[in-house]
Amino acid sequence: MNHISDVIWKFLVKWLTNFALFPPEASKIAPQMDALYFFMVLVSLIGLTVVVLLITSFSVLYRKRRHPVAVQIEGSTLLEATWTIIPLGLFLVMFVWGAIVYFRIYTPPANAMNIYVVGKQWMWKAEHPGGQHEINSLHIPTGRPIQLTLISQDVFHSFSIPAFRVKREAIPGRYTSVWFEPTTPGTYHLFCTQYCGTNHSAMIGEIVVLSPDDYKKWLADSTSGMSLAQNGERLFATLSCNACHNGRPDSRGPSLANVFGSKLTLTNGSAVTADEAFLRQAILNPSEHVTQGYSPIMPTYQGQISEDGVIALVEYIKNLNSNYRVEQTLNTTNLLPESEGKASGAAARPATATPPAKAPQGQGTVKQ
Amino acid sequence: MSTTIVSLPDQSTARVPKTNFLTKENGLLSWLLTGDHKRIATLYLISITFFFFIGGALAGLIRLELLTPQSDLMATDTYNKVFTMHGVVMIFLFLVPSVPATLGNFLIPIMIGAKDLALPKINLLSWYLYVVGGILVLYTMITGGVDTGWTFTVPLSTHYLNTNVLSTGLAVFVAGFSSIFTGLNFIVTIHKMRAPGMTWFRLPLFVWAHYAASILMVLGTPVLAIAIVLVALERTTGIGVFDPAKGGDPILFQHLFWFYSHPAVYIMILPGMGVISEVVSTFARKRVFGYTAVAFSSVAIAVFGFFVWEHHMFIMGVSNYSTLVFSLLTMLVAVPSAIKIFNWTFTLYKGSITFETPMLYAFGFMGLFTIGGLTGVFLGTTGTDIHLTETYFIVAHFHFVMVGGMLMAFLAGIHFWWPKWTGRMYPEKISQLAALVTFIGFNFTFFPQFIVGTLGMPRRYAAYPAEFQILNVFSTAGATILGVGYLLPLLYLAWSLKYGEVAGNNPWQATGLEWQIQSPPLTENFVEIPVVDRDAYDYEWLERQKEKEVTTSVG
Amino acid sequence: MSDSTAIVNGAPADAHEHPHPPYQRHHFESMGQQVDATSFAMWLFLLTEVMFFGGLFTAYLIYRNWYYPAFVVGSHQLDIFWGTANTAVLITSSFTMAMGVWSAEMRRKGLLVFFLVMTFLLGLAFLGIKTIEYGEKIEKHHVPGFHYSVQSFVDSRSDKEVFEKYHDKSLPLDMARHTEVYFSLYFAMTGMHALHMIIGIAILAFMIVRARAGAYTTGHITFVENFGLYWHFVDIIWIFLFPLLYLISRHGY
Amino acid sequence: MSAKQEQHLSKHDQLLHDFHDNLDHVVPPRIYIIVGSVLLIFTGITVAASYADMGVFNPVVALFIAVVKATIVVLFFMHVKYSSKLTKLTVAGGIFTFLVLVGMTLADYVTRAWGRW
Repeated sequence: MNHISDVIWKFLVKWLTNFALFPPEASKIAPQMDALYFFMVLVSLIGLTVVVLLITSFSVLYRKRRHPVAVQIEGSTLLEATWTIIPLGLFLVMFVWGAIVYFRIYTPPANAMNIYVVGKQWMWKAEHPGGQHEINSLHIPTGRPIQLTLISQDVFHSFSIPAFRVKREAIPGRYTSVWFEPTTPGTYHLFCTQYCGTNHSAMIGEIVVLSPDDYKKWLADSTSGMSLAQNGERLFATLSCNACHNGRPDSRGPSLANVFGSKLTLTNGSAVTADEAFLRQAILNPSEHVTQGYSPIMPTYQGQISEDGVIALVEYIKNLNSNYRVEQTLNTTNLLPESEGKASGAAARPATATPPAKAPQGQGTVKQ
Repeated sequence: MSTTIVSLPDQSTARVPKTNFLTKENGLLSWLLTGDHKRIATLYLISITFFFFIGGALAGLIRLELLTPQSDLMATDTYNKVFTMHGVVMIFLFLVPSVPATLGNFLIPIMIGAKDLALPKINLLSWYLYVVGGILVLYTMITGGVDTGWTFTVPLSTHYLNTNVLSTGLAVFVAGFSSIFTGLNFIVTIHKMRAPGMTWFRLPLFVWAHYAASILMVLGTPVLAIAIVLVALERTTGIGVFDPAKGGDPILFQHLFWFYSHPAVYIMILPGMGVISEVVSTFARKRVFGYTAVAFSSVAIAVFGFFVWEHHMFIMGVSNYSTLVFSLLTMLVAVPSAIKIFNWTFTLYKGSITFETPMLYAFGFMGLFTIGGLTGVFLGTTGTDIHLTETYFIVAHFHFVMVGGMLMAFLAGIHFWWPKWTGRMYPEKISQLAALVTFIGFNFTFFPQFIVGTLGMPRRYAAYPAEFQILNVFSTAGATILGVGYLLPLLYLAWSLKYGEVAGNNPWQATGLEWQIQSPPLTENFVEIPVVDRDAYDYEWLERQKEKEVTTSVG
Repeated sequence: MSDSTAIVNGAPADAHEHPHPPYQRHHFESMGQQVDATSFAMWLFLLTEVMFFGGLFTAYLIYRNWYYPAFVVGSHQLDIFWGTANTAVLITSSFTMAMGVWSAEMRRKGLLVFFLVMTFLLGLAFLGIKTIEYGEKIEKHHVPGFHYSVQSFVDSRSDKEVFEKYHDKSLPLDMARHTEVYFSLYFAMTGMHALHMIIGIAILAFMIVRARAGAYTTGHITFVENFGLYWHFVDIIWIFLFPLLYLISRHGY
Repeated sequence: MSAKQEQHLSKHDQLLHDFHDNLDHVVPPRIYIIVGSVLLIFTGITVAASYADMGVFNPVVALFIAVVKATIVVLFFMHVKYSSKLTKLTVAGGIFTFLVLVGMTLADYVTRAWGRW
């Protein structure tokens, strides 16, 4: 009891000294969200006041002692129309305004710097394009749009940064994305807000917003030697993707140079934009994503590449703008038969569904 | 001029009538095999109260744990189990059946002038199903609990937990059918059992509200049932309907789940609204302002209720464009609630208002439900939903609607019809105090959660960053007050069973059919089926009746 | 007050003044009201059943559009002959049930029993055929979750008789795996339907006994009618399951 | 005693009589036979149709026939044709809610491909 009250005292002081009704606004979108938020708060307060005032004044004016006999009133179409239409109008304003904010938050700009985030019970793993890995923390620079591409390895998680007013669920088996542009350097909370099992409340971290220079420093200090794309390139060779995707005229697979962001037509006739989500699907469920003019011969890599592996590949393909190096690596890998063997082995895997538990192994093979 | 409308018979001579539904037969079997809707309602009242206090105790544990930032009172997995059981118990065993199965069961047949519900056996069956569901939940608790959260989110519930998901699922399934049968019974009764002259627009708004809620029960619950069945199959046999590893879509489960669980919110609140209509009208001595509007707004809520479920999933990677549709419809469903609030408010206008306990609870409802409803708009608006959902803001929101709204309405109704149910009055002063305590405690408990939620504190956290502590301390402090506020009625209502004043037929001078018969009512309610020749809430008619009585007694 | 209670104490006498048929529940004003109420209740129950299966149909619709090739080859695993036979059986049983209701209305006890027994047998026949079909699936390891094997989809030739019928191309592994979703839905839907059949058959057995005791030929046939509604509803579900699972995906992709 | 019983019985029969009046009118077996055979014929048609490759129209035709069959069953076997408005309304309500479930869920799935994530 005692230490609790002590705690209360400490925090009462602290809380009153920096009393906050809403978190700091540390992103471009935050003020826009707050504008809407305060508009709604205002409307709500007015509405509440109206109701409370009416109730109290009526109960004073028409209490039995003062007003012994009630006057029966059937109703009033005019009044009822008023309090049907006015709220409706206000709600519609909120709807439109809200939709605008919503679409801003969930449609990343093309020039956004992309960071991959993998959620798993119970940690967040961020992968920077430069190959920097972070656990339960995310270092980002101010002043440029940053897109998060989220994926979960197991259950639903939710990546929430209150100070940025953004939140997005990380779903198993599919990329989702959200973006923001940090404005003020500082350290902010990162929460997993979707209940994800025993240590849900431990799946927290910090968002460190740095000035561009500090960010450069941080990148330099925490580089792991290999960039994400380089990892991807190595993986691309190890899995012999380049056996088919090498841009040669006789190649069995389409050239992947500059494929990212381009509009593709698939064999089933549908047109898609090759974004991260599409590339991921094309690697794991190829037969549903065959580009027109090619036959569905690509084996699935479901259960052989970890999410991190897929991310590396996707990042590699994103940055692939000529087939020159592909050719190079191809020539070198041709000298290594065992990788070919691995590839064919991958093609003719036993036809039993692989449990996702296998994934880490695949990662192991990839890493070494 | 007195400040109360309570008119009790002369206590020195008055007795609670010897023959009534409580005394008709004796012995346990006469209760366990009864077909009488009033007895079944009584059984429900007892069992529901039991589970309410279990759920309440769990809530107490949650608040205690959250007193400090660390998870020091209990381990995180224990905490997860506690809030899951709290959710399951409160939603499926208290909120959904609370008003319909007790007050609705007791009153609907009387209000429409019928001897009983259309299907007494089904009614009894639904109580037994409820009990089975309850026992399964207790079994789950005893054998180690379950920690899926009441939403059973896949793939967490199917592949990543080894707790009693199955028994809980079964419990929800069974309890679900209990509520299906209740709803079915109400719809049939309201359609087929109305007394001669009881046209649709002479029905009390209580009945309208229950009619709307019943539609939701009948059409919504089975979808939850099938979702639960699929989860169970996926757990046991490993079929792949929701399993992302096999190409299933976990979001499909969310769709099916919320297709029920959003309308479920209206299943919970609509009957409460019905209670408020009765109470406000009675203590303002006035016909409800805009009867038709209120009646239709209930039905509108029920219908729109089926079109909005996806607003629980705005950030879950559903298509951005579909969120537009659902958000818009959510705005539309907010309107009927606004209509109700204003109509109740204007029912007070030029009334002759007194402030007995039910009225106090009703005021509490109107205030708190307004807040709950408006904050609901925050979450229905896609933009703000991104920031506020899955935080304590949403927790505060639905507790304002469910506890501040529904529970207040439930207590209002219990106090209002207590004299009819038991034949005795509850003690007025202390109950008014209890109402006040509840109101204060409630706001202390849940208002800080709006702030802490806006600050970003996620829900379902056993441990949280230290800067949120002070608000949580407020919240916990308030919860203790709230607890007192809920214990008081339990005590004095029990006391009043023996020592309360004899109520007589119509202590509130109310107009409903239920107030024109003896209290407690006879087993088949009416000596002969009444012929209804007046609208609901016709206070002039009541005055004329009284004059008649006077003249006859003089003559 | 006191004398009013007195009257009610004499409730049985009260009942004796205007007699009810023995099967009229006391809280109903007239037999008509009771019949209306109970059949309306039955209809509402069927509504819940519609929504119960509704969830499954929704899932089917979505996944068929996602994994069309898998659904095609999956449905090729079903034997259209047995499917058609079962549909015929079920429709006939629906017919006999309707006739049963009619003979109850006509108070023809012998006929009623006869038609009920017919319905009963046809119901059993349906389940029998379903067991045969399920057996096939078990042999071929097409039961999701139980050593599910995609062999006959990644290598369509390995599955002789189906291949001779349809000459399916072999599916790539990733799509082949999605056949498990198809079979998950196949078993979930037909299983739920079969469960309803089993319940129905149990009730039928009970009804046959009662009918031979002449229970439903006294003019009070609500129970038979309502059971009829249930049975026809189960028939309707199958009327939709049959094309969805067996027919609409027969041709290649 | 016996007289009383007689009177009682007659009252009983009369009750049954007016109860038969408000019983929905009895459908003659003839109709059942027709309906039953029509259903079987339709089953034949739909199976036959499934062998013809009509591309996207296979599902359309099959489901159309299924709807027709279901309607027939509902109207005749389940007596809806002869029942009260309320029953008809109930059936309609069921179909409506089912369509809401399917339609509104599809609202998500159909539009997921639109734009990018």
